[in-house]
Amino acid sequence: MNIKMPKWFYQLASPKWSYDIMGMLMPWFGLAALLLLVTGIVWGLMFAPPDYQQGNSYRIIYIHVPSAILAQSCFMLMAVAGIIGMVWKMKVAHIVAKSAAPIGASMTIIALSTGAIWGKPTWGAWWVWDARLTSMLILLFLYLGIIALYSAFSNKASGDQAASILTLVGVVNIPIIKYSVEWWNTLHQPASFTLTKKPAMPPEMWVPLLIMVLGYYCFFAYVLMARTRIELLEREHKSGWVTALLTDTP
Amino acid sequence: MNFLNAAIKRELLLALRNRSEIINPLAFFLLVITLFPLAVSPEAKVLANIAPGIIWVAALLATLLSMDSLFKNDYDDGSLEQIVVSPQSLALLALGKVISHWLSTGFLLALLSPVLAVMLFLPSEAMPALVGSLLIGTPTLSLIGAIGAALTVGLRKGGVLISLLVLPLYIPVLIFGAATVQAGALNLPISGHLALLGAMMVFTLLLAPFAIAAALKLSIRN
Amino acid sequence: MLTVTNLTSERDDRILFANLNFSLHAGDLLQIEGQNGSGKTTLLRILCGLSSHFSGKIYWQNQDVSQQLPNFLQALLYVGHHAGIKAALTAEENLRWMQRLHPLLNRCTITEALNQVGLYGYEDVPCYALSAGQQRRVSLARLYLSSHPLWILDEPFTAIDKKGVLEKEALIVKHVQQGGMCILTTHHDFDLPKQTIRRINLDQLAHTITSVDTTPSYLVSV
Amino acid sequence: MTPKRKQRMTIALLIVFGTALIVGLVMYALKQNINLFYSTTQIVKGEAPKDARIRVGGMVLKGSLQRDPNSLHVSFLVTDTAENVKVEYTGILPDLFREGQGIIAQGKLDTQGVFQADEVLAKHDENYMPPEIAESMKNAKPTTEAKP
Repeated sequence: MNIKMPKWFYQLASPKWSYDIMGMLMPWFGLAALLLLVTGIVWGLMFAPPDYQQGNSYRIIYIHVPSAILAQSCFMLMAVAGIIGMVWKMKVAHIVAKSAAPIGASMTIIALSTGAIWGKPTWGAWWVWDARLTSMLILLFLYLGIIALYSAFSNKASGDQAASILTLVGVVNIPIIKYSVEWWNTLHQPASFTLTKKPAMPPEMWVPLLIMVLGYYCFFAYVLMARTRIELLEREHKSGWVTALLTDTP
Repeated sequence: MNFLNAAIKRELLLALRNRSEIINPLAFFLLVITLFPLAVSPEAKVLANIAPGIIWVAALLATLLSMDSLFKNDYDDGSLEQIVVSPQSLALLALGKVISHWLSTGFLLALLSPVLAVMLFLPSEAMPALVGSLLIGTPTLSLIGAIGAALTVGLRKGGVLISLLVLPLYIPVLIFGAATVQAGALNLPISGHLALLGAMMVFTLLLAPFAIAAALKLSIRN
Repeated sequence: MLTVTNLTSERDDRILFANLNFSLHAGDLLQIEGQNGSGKTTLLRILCGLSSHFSGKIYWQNQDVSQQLPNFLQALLYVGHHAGIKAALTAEENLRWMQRLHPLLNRCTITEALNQVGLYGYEDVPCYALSAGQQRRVSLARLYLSSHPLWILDEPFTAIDKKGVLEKEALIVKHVQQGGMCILTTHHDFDLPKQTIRRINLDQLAHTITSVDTTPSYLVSV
Repeated sequence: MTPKRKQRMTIALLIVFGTALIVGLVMYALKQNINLFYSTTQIVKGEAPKDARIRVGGMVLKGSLQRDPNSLHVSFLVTDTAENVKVEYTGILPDLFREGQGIIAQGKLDTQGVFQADEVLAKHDENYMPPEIAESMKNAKPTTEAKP
């Protein structure tokens, strides 16, 4: 497959270039994440009004929903990175996918545990075998499988490819998993945010939520870039630019 | 297609020469089912209730158990290398291997399942659903399992890893497979369930051979 | 016909060989020499497309191999360490499968080939009942069957008695004289005109190379 | 390169045919009610199987909740605004359970057409609002529906 891509795309393939670009972007994302997360959490936990039914317990939404969104976005990102890595033989894409996996797994764990804490007062159970919960649990298993596969290969390039294949298979399966468990049992409420519909909450509730989601994305980007840069250094430790980098900085 | 045919024949011949590969999953299936009346309760009502789930879980585990060796021997003795350096399609060969694997595990499990259903007091109305769901569902299990087996064939400790990679992907098949049997036991129509299992089978049949071939190439070139 | 440029292989942070250049024409024999672990097998596997641990280009008939893999594989016969012989199958069944994989294994019948390697009367014996040397002969019977232009043989003479070695050497010489190409790892001297034999010593290569960037491309002398 | 093109054609045809088959099978399956979820109207009409563990969903009818003072036994009516079904349950109800709230009950229909639930789950929707607004909305629209 040979599809012509714009120039920046090929520059991304160069480890040094992407290392530098990420180094430039990282502080901005870190700052944005800090501002957004602090604003969102203070607003959401202290100033947003309580819910008419759930009272204050609904406030866990400000942690729960963004991490659930991130958990899924992260998997999509890994699948896209996997395709790019396989089709254009781009090492950096594989490294991004590998660095993203543990972050996605952590987000899934956060979503599951905050969901359990939220579920107890509202549904009356820590855990129910409901569609959303079950498919998130399966997502966690997929993440764990991918991470295990990365570490099972002593040769990193092979591990990258193997994990990409598994990610792609997993991404094909996610709609099926969702569909199957949805037909099987349903309790969880529908999505709070959709692109097409107006949010079913007043602004003083959803604006902090939106801020939190954006903050999570910035935080995710920040951590992802940090992890990617470390992995880049590790894999390229013999190449000229890393040596130069290490000798230049005292 | 000729090549596919030849590949299936060769694998079946190999399985016949090495019968433990056929017998082990069946014996495992039988043994696991036997454990439940002993551990849960020998009461007919209780067993009939959980029978669809147990039989399906046992069939799934028996398939998974046999997955580890699917490509291992070929990898170790150089047969896989010979296929990769031949002009024949690796995807087609992988498909042939999976089909013969299914014939020697899933297919036989489905044939054996009525006996186990009787042991677990599953109502006789559920028999067609049980056999039908296993016949349509287990090929999907073999296909997905083969992806995991191909990814881990070159690794020293691949066996445990396969379960971790493959089990999450097995869940939809398990849900619909067991639901088919439950519906059958309640005398409800099962055609909808079987259609879904069929859709999943066709879907994996279309995609899995390519994933298996890519994974095998990767494992060999590692 | 077969041209290799700037071939570099690195395994576990160790450079096996770097900037290897050679080309092989019809009627050429290439001997790869070196100590254990010097990368002989890796080099052969790279040439066959069985390893991805390399950089550089391989051309077959002036075209990049990766662009026309089926064409290249059509012309290639590879006999590796692991013979790809199934112990549960007989010599004849094994060779029949090889013929399925490689359409160019058509020079003579399987019976003739087995006669040539001295396995007359062993056609129907399962390979696990044969000795290591006999199993190796089954695998080398392919050389008699083959009309592939390019042979790549990894230590073809291990576990074979003196008489067998002489016969195989004669066979390789005949193959090369008839315009075939052969790449193999062995120290044997072949009865061929000097200009058609090329040697690559990977030990010498490894000693002359200190770093990938500074070494000029190493050209193998005739 | 005819054999190669032929092979590609076969693969393409197989994919098209397979996709059509998948779509057909899924469409067929969707027409069947396979998740055993029934609305109260369907239950009243007798479409739900007896003796099977099914699920019923709907709103708890206002003023229909009866608690047994000596046990955890409760009974209430579930409605989809057209038909009502009586549900009986013994156990602790979730906090969100209240009249006018959407619930899902799992259990079996008995011979009198009463739903014997072994599990009652409060389904809370994606709507969140401050109590004042909920109050004002309730005053404005006195229905069984708590959903705005």
